Amino acid sequence: MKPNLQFEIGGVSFKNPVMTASGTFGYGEEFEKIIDLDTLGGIVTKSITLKERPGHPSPRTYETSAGMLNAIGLANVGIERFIDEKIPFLKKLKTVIIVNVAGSTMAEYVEVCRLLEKAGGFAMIELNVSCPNVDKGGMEFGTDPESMIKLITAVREVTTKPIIVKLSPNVTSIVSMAQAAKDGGAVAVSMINTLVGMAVDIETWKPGLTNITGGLSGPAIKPVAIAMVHKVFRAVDIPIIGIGGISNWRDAVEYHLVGARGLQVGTANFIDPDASMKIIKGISGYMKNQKISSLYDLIGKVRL
Amino acid sequence: MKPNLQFEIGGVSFKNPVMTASGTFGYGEEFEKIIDLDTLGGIVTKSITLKERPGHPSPRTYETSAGMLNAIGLANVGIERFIDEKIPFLKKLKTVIIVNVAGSTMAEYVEVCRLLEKAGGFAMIELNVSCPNVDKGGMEFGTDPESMIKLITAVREVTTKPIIVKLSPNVTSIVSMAQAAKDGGAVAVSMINTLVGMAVDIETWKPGLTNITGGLSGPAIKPVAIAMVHKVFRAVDIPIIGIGGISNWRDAVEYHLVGARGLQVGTANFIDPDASMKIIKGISGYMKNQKISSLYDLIGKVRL
Amino acid sequence: MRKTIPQQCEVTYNRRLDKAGLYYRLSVQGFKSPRKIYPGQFIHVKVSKSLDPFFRRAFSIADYSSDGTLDIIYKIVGKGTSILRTLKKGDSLDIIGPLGNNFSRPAKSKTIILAAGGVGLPPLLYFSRYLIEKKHPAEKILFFYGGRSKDDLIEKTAIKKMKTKFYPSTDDGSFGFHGLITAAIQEQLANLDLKNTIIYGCGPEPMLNALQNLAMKYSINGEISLEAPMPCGVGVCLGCVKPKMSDPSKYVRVCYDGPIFKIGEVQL
Amino acid sequence: MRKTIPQQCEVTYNRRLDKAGLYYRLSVQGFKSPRKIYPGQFIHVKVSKSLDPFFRRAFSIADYSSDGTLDIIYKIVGKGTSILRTLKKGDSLDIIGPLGNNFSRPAKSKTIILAAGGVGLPPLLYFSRYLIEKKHPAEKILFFYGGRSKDDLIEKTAIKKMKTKFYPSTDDGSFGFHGLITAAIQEQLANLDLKNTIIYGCGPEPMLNALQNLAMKYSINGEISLEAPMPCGVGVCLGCVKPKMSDPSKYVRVCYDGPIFKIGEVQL
Ligand SMILES: Cc1cc2nc3c(=O)[nH]c(=O)nc-3n(C[C@H](O)[C@H](O)[C@H](O)COP(=O)(O)OP(=O)(O)OC[C@H]3O[C@@H](n4cnc5c(N)ncnc54)[C@H](O)[C@@H]3O)c2cc1C
Ligand SMILES: Cc1cc2nc3c(=O)[nH]c(=O)nc-3n(C[C@H](O)[C@H](O)[C@H](O)COP(=O)(O)OP(=O)(O)OC[C@H]3O[C@@H](n4cnc5c(N)ncnc54)[C@H](O)[C@@H]3O)c2cc1C
Ligand SMILES: Cc1cc2nc3c(=O)[nH]c(=O)nc-3n(C[C@H](O)[C@H](O)[C@H](O)COP(=O)(O)O)c2cc1C
Ligand SMILES: Cc1cc2nc3c(=O)[nH]c(=O)nc-3n(C[C@H](O)[C@H](O)[C@H](O)COP(=O)(O)O)c2cc1C
Ligand code: FES
Ligand code: FES
Repeated sequence: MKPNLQFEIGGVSFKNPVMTASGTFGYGEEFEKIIDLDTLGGIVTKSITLKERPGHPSPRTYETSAGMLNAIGLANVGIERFIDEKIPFLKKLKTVIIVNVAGSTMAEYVEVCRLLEKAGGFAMIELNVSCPNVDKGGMEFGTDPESMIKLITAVREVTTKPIIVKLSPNVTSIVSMAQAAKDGGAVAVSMINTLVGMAVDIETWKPGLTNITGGLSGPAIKPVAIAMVHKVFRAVDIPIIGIGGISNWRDAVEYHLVGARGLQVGTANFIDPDASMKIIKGISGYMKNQKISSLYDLIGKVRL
Repeated sequence: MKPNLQFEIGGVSFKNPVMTASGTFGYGEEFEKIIDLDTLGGIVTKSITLKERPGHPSPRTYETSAGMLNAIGLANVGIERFIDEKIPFLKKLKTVIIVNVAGSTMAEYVEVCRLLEKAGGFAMIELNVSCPNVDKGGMEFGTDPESMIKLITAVREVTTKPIIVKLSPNVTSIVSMAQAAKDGGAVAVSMINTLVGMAVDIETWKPGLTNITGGLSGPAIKPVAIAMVHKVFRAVDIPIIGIGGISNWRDAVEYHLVGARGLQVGTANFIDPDASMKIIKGISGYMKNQKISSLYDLIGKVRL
Repeated sequence: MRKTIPQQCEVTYNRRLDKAGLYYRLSVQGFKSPRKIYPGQFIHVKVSKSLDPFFRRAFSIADYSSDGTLDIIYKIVGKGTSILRTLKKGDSLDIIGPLGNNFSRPAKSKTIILAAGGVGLPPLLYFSRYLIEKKHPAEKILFFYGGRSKDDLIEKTAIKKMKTKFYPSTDDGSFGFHGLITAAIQEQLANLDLKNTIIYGCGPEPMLNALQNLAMKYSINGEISLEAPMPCGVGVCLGCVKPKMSDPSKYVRVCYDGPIFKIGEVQL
Repeated sequence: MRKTIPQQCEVTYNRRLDKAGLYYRLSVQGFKSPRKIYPGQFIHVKVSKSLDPFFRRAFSIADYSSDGTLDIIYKIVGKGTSILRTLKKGDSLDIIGPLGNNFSRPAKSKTIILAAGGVGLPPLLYFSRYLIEKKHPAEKILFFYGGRSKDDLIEKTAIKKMKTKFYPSTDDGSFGFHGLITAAIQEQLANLDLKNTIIYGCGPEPMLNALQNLAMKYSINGEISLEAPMPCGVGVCLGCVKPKMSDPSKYVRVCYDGPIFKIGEVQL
């Protein structure tokens, strides 16, 4: 019997748990030349803001031990071009399209989501709450539970789509942020976004990134993400999409065992464009070997 | 001319910046058979608690990508045996001895430091504030600025030794914790302790550590530590001892450039027992090449 | 339809090119490409199965033949190339490619200036061979090749064999023209019909910057091949960007919009 | 004074030991030790200069001679050993050692039971050779060696050459005694003066547990060599601990207090 990799979040049904993470897969077009996009469980698009943004000056990536730093700076085409140029391509795909939305003010998030609602052609919204909140003096929506609840509430008023909140790991208590996401009305949390990191080039004495600090991703951060997913799964009753260093099916199984329902593959796409495909096959093969018929029989089943 | 690697923290003078980190060097004795301890800038001993502690059951370490998890559980000989059996050995060494102190209540820290004060034979105290604070329902001294200030204040009453506070990275604002350390009267902060992490064995479905979660260390966490040292150096006027993934002299220089005055080498001791020696030589060689005569001409000199 | 296939190819040789052992030429066989390959394109290579080094490394295609033979030429610089050097005949190499765009093919009537600086040689070596194969008159190809010193100029025999006009230069004067490659080029410009001349350049960024300035000054058309740190190589991470000359607040992706850009297109 | 030197040694061979290619014997030369080396000690090896895999791997010394030749025998299990297998003659291997304690040398009058389970063979192979070199009567050494199947029993010729009594066993009966090694041992106990017998064991933990129980039941003295994940190998990380039998709330460090422990000392 073929194992069943299907699952559901917020009324949306996924054929398998492997999605590609925001910012690591563009808007899908480039990867169309390399892999079969329709086999993916879902695609999360690069964060979209109200206006087109060029992002930070180069260098904006830096290689680290088993990982990388990035300070792309939310470079994106802006919501208008996204709707005109990217949605028509995306909506033809046979996979769940999740649009990742970012902003520096609550009004920006709301306006982007309002325009998305009008345009349609996607299944879910993922809120990137790791950007500095200029309304609140740079404090991130992702680090203050109250701001987060207000943000989700405001967005819910302009959209009918289920909302996923993408949690920042740079907090003392990830559980209270997940609880805030639930309280605000999110259907799921995706976690984790990147850890704040930095590197210095000892030849030039300059930071490895023009933006000075950036986000750390890749296998290096997997243990941190696993611990956070585990804690949230035990403490808050909300579906979790696991993110952070997932590079092969073993990583995927580990995430499921601590409670992740869905998964997002990020940096691994850069190292191996086939990573997502291989992970889907690998989970399926593992379940067959272990005689597990449904993904739900893995989720959160770590033996404590 | 030979570069000058000397520096000072809290009135204590170090011959070079390379110390060994708590928990990665025992009490010095084992390494005596492998390296010349007197060449080190300093030795930080394994965290000492009031009573002897066996620590958590095995497995209590786990290999990760470019790093490791540990949940040793503060295994240590207890303050009595430490004073009787370890200090006599340590005080003969020609290097700065820093005793790392841990506890679950404020009273425990105070009592350990009081007994240390009576015994003498060391130069400084480093407070490990990453342990769960049973007085405050498991909240760590390292995550709540007020608790930290109270703790340092209490310890200062029983000791004449300069106090270093070792910061936990698992907080939303490392800067406010460093500020609390300063406000409490610490002469320096050492940073960072391990990041909370976890792993699951997908064969057994059991956590890689019996304690479930543990601390992530090694090269994987270096970018996180560099970012935190950088932020604290720019925001708080307190000497910093940099810790986290330092494995070679390049890492060491990177830490100095973002503001670390001293350094602690942890996990790298396991991979290469000669790491500290090589780092000392490497920093010196780098300074010679770059015609830098004093360590102070490197510290915090990153070009922003 | 797949245009690029991640694949494992068998190394047929990995040969030192200079006395000091700084430059190597590595050849694989069995390279499969669903689309035609042209000079200027590159491949993205995982030098080790391990996580260290973490990123792939990009290498220009130094030669390719439709039987699946593909060559790269590399200089030992750091971690990636030090590992690459250890590969032997029979080992397998993890490659994504072909990636990126290519040099445009000029009309046969044009005079071609090829400007290779240091390890920027490989794509121009391939381009030059390709042009000659496509019957571009060899005497209309001026092959400038600059390096620090004589020992930095590799594959000189291969270049000479193509019978193009060869203008080597070295910063220290130990071989060919004494001075920068752009000075060597400038010296020849007087003899050329600049309207009918096209420059193709590849090399370190300061050299390309000087070359671009020179070309713009004399209104010579042309193309340059750029480098940038490339986490993905396939256009999705936005890590390899450079500002546009026309509007420096807009960026191009070196890996996907390039690596070949028109002279004057990108701010260096 | 240094007792252990981190050092680079030259590989002289790295030889497959079985048909399936699961077991290898690797030999280095030029191993320097400031103290004498005894059977039971181990070395800690960095299989790759890269950060992946991150930890060193521990291997029992399978043979050593004072000219600096040191051998290990390993089974391909995971990342570390898969990389180790790729080493060739002339490559260098990063070693820390000798580490740990050693088997105690028994009086010549004693009957010795060596109990090697699977890849627990190497230290007992060395110990057996050592005992015979020290003139322990070969007929007083009973060499039990158990594996899953015939193909898991390696170095049989080397064992036989030592002229000890050889008792191979396999779980599937394909070679020697059919059953567990402890059953094979138990069968022979009737013929022995147990007060005058010492057991030395090395193998997977379930086997050592059974062996320890057997020895305690029959009040036979002896020693076992334990394994544990070893981040440091030198006694400082406290990662490799096992609970004491006498007080399970107290721990021993396998790397520093062991790897050799008296039967009944450690809770398995
Ligand atoms: C399109 C393209 C074509 C290239 N063609 C060749 C070629 O034909 N021959 C050749 O020898 N080299 C070529 N390079 C450079 C090559 O990709 C490596 O950067 C270079 O070989 C150094 O790698 P390393 O691992 O040895 O050095 P390291 O010092 O280990 O590299 C460290 C890091 O710096 C980054 N980096 C450093 N320099 C560069 C650079 N110039 N470009 C991109 N990333 C860099 C890498 O991403 C890496 O993360 C090309 C680069 C690009 C982008
Ligand atoms: C004192 C001692 C002596 C040893 N002697 C030998 C020997 O002579 N021959 C031999 O083949 N193997 C021996 N081992 C086991 C060896 O150290 C490796 O664990 C084993 O070869 C698997 O390594 P790997 O990298 O291929 O597997 P991996 O699966 O990559 O290892 C993964 C991780 O698990 C840990 N690990 C897994 N199994 C063990 C184990 N049994 N002991 C310690 N850590 C483990 C390792 O630390 C590593 O971090 C010995 C271990 C110890 C502690
Ligand atoms: C180059 C790069 C760009 C990213 N851009 C975004 C983004 O625009 N929005 C977002 O929510 N996350 C972004 N991320 C974070 C990833 O989606 C993901 O959360 C993170 O990288 C951890 O997963 P990984 O370790 O699998 O990469 C980006 C990550 C990288 C590496
Ligand atoms: C096995 C192990 C045990 C540790 N024990 C302690 C300890 O007892 N007290 C403490 O303050 N830090 C302890 N640490 C943390 C280290 O001192 C250091 O802060 C951390 O490992 C980061 O540095 P590194 O990446 O160089 O290892 C321990 C770390 C490891 C790996
Ligand atoms: S390298 Fe990723 S977009 Fe160019
Ligand atoms: S492996 Fe570190 S104490 Fe034994």
